[in-house]
Amino acid sequence: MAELTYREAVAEAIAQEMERDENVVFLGEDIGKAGGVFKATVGLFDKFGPERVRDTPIAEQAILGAAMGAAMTGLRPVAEIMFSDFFAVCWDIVANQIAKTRYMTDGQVTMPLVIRTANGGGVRFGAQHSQAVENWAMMIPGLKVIAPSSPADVKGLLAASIRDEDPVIFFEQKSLYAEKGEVPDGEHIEELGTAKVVRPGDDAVIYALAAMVPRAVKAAERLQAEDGINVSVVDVRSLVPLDTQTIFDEFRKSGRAFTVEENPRLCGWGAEISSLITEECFWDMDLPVTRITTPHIPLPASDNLEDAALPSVDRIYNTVREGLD
Amino acid sequence: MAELTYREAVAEAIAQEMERDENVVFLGEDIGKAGGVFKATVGLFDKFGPERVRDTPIAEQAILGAAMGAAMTGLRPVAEIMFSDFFAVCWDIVANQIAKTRYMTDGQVTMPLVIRTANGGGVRFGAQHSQAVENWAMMIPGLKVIAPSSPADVKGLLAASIRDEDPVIFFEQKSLYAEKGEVPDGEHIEELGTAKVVRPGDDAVIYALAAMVPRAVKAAERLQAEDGINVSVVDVRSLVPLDTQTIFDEFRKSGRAFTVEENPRLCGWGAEISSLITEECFWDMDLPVTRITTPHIPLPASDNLEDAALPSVDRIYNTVREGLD
Amino acid sequence: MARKAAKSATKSRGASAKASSKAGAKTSTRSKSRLNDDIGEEKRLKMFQLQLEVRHLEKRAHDLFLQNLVKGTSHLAVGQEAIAAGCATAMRPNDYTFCTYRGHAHTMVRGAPMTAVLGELMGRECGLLKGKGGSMHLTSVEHGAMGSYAIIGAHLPIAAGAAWAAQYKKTGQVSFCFFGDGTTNIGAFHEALNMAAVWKLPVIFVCENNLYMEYTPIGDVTAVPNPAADRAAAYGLESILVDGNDADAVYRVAYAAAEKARSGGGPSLIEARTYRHFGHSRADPATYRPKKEVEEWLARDPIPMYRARLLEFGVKENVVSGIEESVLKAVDDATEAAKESPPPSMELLDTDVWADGGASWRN
Amino acid sequence: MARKAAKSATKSRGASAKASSKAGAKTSTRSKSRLNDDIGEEKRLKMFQLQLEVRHLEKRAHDLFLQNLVKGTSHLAVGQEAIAAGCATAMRPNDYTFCTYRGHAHTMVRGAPMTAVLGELMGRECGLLKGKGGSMHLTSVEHGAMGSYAIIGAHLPIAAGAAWAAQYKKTGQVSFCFFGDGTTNIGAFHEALNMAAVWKLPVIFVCENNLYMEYTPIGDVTAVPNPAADRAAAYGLESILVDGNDADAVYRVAYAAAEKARSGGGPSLIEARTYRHFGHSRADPATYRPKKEVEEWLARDPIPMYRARLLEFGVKENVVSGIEESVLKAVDDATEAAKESPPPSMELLDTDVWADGGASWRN
Ligand SMILES: Cc1ncc(C[n+]2csc(CCOP(=O)(O)OP(=O)(O)O)c2C)c(N)n1
Ligand SMILES: Cc1ncc(C[n+]2csc(CCOP(=O)(O)OP(=O)(O)O)c2C)c(N)n1
Ligand SMILES: [Mg+2]
Ligand SMILES: [Mg+2]
Repeated sequence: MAELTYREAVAEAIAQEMERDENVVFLGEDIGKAGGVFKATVGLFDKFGPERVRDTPIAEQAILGAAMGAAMTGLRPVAEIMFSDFFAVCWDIVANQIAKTRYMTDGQVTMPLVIRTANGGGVRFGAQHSQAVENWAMMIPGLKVIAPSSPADVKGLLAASIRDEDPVIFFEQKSLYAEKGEVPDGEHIEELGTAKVVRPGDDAVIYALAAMVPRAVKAAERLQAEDGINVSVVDVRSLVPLDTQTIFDEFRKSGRAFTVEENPRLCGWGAEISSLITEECFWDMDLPVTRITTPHIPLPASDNLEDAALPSVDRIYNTVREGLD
Repeated sequence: MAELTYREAVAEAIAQEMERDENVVFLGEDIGKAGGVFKATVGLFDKFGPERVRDTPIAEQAILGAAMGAAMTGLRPVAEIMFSDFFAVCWDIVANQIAKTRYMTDGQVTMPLVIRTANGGGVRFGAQHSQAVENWAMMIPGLKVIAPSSPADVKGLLAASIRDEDPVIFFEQKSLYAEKGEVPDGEHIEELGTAKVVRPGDDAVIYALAAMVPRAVKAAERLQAEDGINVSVVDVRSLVPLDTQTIFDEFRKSGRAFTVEENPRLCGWGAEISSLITEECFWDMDLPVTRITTPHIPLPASDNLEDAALPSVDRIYNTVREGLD
Repeated sequence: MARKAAKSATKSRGASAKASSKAGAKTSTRSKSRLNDDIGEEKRLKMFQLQLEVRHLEKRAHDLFLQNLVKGTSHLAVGQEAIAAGCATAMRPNDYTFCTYRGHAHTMVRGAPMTAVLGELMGRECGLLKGKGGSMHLTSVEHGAMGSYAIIGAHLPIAAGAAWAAQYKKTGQVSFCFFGDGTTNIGAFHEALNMAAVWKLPVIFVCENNLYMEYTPIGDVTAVPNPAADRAAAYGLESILVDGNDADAVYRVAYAAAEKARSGGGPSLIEARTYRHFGHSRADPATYRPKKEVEEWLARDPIPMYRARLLEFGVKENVVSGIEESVLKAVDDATEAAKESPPPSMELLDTDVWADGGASWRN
Repeated sequence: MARKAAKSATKSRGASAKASSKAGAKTSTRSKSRLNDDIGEEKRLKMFQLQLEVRHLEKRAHDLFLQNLVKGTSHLAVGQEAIAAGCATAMRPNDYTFCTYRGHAHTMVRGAPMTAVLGELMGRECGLLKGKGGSMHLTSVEHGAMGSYAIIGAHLPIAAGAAWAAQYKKTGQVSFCFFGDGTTNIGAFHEALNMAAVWKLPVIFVCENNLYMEYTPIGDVTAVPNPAADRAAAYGLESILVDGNDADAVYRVAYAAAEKARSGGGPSLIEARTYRHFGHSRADPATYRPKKEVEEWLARDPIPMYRARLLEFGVKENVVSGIEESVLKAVDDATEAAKESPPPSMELLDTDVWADGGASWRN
């Protein structure tokens, strides 16, 4: 075990897979010589050279188009979209081409590629550089969707995504890049499609993703310490495939659930999980599932407004405490 | 009252508003001289001329950018995106620019524009020309989202959208363009943000949108005729603003609800309504809300496969009957 | 015969130019020298046959549409056959083709069986995509036909990506990408051209300028007269304009571009002027086009022109008409076979979203 | 003084060039004739002042960032001031400016008060956007500054749209759109240029070529040496390359382009070569740039060069230094005022999603 930052785990996972398989190539804006604007890919250019680590023009459609074309013809590209907000300039390649081609061609085409992107707010970048857009990807049939919350999961899930035969949208959390954690040495692979119970508990369950996981854990600790309430926290990690087994199992322990989402209110993954629980665990429900989300607004930039918009430890704590009252 | 087709109602609404206000302008691909690929804008070019009805290059970002810039500086543009699937090539202008600019500028900018688009499946066009993507728009704070199911609503809601000071994404249903219905003569305006109970009933309620409305009504009629079950059908019409009052009022009559969505399974508006009902009407719930959707797959092209994928009258009928058993 | 080199010498295309090769040997010396120039008789007969195959299959598709046996939409390339035939003949079997919804021609000329093409248009189980894709998405990976893309511009960067893989793996493959004049005005065109040029990718962008986007003349919406050729310089590329109704001319520029690409010289952008005889898609009577323009272009129909050239170069009438007959028969056979095929099995609905063959988004 | 013509003769910018105008009148005849050429003394003093305002405000922003008073990110235009100053001076008060995240300069030169600019960077209630937008989105509609856009390329079609409205309403307004060299490779650039050219819109696209996208040299990712100028022909436009470190030169091309646009001559694409003195954004030390290149460009700093020209043309030293002092004081005053402003009121969170002032998505 080594202690790595979340950003270091990104580079380590890519390096691990590039060493293993020379068909893995990596492309994006300023990802090579400069090591990425979030310094998440430092060292890869020096290690693997400009043929495998390619700096691109500012042309997201070309980046993802190139990744797709290469994936269809034998490579396993990893592409970076610098901020997840920029998916909006290349959404066609993601949602209409990459996601649909295997199905439309009756399986003639396989699409083993990964799109890494920096997602989420909390860094005062304003409404066009702070969005949490996991639900954009989750809505589109044909995409796998992963969002890790710890350095170990970054390494294990990113490596697994690169080995997967299907297209994976890999959301890295901007506000977590500097966070540290223990990461297994050597080859480390996690399984896509698995949620993780990061804190056990039987009074209620909180489902959280990415930056919301440490917040949910802190809120749960406070509920334990101040109110003697024992709340489980599930790191959803994989939105597609979705680990409904773990989600339902954990729910049935208490019949009370909360979701904590960074994305704006409407049509988030929280709504999906809430609906699924209602549909499939209705008779075990003790309380309605409560969604804690960013309000349905563009994200403001100033410290106090942004902090008020994103679900905070306080808000999670208060909502759960009041909900269980 | 005149009998008009759904497509004729589109042209009539635009003409009505262009006559009233010379700041209303209209742009898109082949919308002018050719009257639109769905013939929904026939006559406008002849009536209002090339200055106000502008044929554009195939350049969706330029089309919506032009609409936005013009809306910011005093015009009230109506833009057409030929198929809603093509939002993917201009999603940045929709989701990051048009939707967010008013909020980001603290209200300095107003954005009175309408984007009309042909949405949905059932016409054997395959996975890239058949998507129902209302949920793409509903997810984005700052967009109003309308999807009418009848010629009268097309006229009334499109006119209201053009008069609205905010950006409206107006989903026209491809498979309904040829449908006929009574449309009020003269000026006809409906109110955005209002759902409509199109069929009363107190054994259960079905929430439906666009092409799913007539299907839900047919299923309800069959439930009445064959099983004596009296099901209400609510045409949601306006996803943003959402008429939660009507939605909840209608729900509380029976405590049993079904949603019928054309979009793929995950994170649709059905999940949002299901979650809202659970959150706010939990103690009135007699049964879990059941979502009837297209499976989470790209839409196939052949008749039998596409028909099997989209929610059909049979599927609605069977699901509701079994659900109420 | 080059045809043979293609992975699948397709059975459903009965026509063979073998016999004709011998017949060609008997022509006069002068004609022979013209026939056996840089292109040669074998390739010429192949191009004639390919053009005919496209023409007759497309017309058949139109008939089937009128009989309500082809559903949804379809975009015919009748009138534009010389481009598909010329380029395919310049390709090696393992080169890649990326094309659009107007892609029946490009998919067929790589060797996709006629029955499978018609079957897909008709939504039958024998279809290339078993009915899951439809007419706008014909794909036959085994023949190098890497897909038909229905969103304008998307496949240009994708074709560049396939070229990138070929460059990286040093396979010598070239990626051909076909699109229309209207496509030159969308963003993806620009991004793909620039990146391909900077990375010196072995990709050949072929703009089929048929003078119209859907119903709007390309000149009404484009800042330059030649939508592709006048923009080549913006990517440091040579301006190439070719008569898209002359398969020989197309073959020559495509062959040269492919040679250049294979030798590391980077991409090319070719503009081929042509005309579609039908409307944009199934429902379009194309009344927006001036009568005189239509007449002039019909008079330049690539197939009679090419037929005349073959005869002029000394190919015997019976060889030419032999090809014509066999193509017609092949189209008839394919039509019957496709008609007999059942609709796709309902199990296909839930297959192949994922590489494991399934469609489940949950455990 | 042209400055005055702008809607808001901003109080927070104490500097005035009025006195200097008189001082200018005492210069020698030869200098005077150079000073009072097509540009003239008044405009030159204005351009000098604008450049200084940008320079000092940007440096102040940098200091405040180091003190952790500016949060998030910021993109300074230090070194590129001549472009903002030259273009703004060529504009009429009701012309439109559309710019990028690197837009403090372009917003200020239109007249946005310094306090409001700094306040926005600091996330204060006095900010131009009351802290809701942040440094990348400075907007001051009352001054014609129609927004700063943080997604590469997006504002090019939007600027074209504003020009369309001006054309439709026959107002004579011109829309100026500023962006970087890296932006010329994205799709929206291509779409906007083509549509603007076809519609002959009164929009002026100004590419500030500072030789780098973020950290990557523009030449590494672009197929032509001059990313904008070499592409003008692809839109039927004249190729215009100007020294972006010379406000006079920029003024002249911008003025000519605006005249052309106002008279129905359509859009222009101007490439102005320049250099940023700081890194791409707050966190970037810009170590990827060759030392020699940096030195050469620092030696061509637009502000000392312009100062020298003013003196050479006969403007008195005390006039020049008077402007310098008053600008510094104005920046100091604005800094203090912004620091004293409270953070935005929490009520702002839920306002102005919609035109009714609210944020509700339901009834
Ligand atoms: C992004 C996008 N916009 C619009 C369309 C609708 N559309 C389909 S074909 C077409 C015209 C294309 O013209 P061109 O590129 O010249 O090709 P052609 O059809 O003439 O072969 C249009 C506008 C589309 N499919 N995708
Ligand atoms: C669509 C998109 N892709 C990438 C980025 C990230 N990004 C911000 S600034 C920048 C470099 C822009 O370079 P240039 O256009 O030369 O402008 P400059 O910063 O030099 O003024 C990049 C890549 C973005 N904001 N939007
Ligand atoms: Mg065309
Ligand atoms: Mg730059």
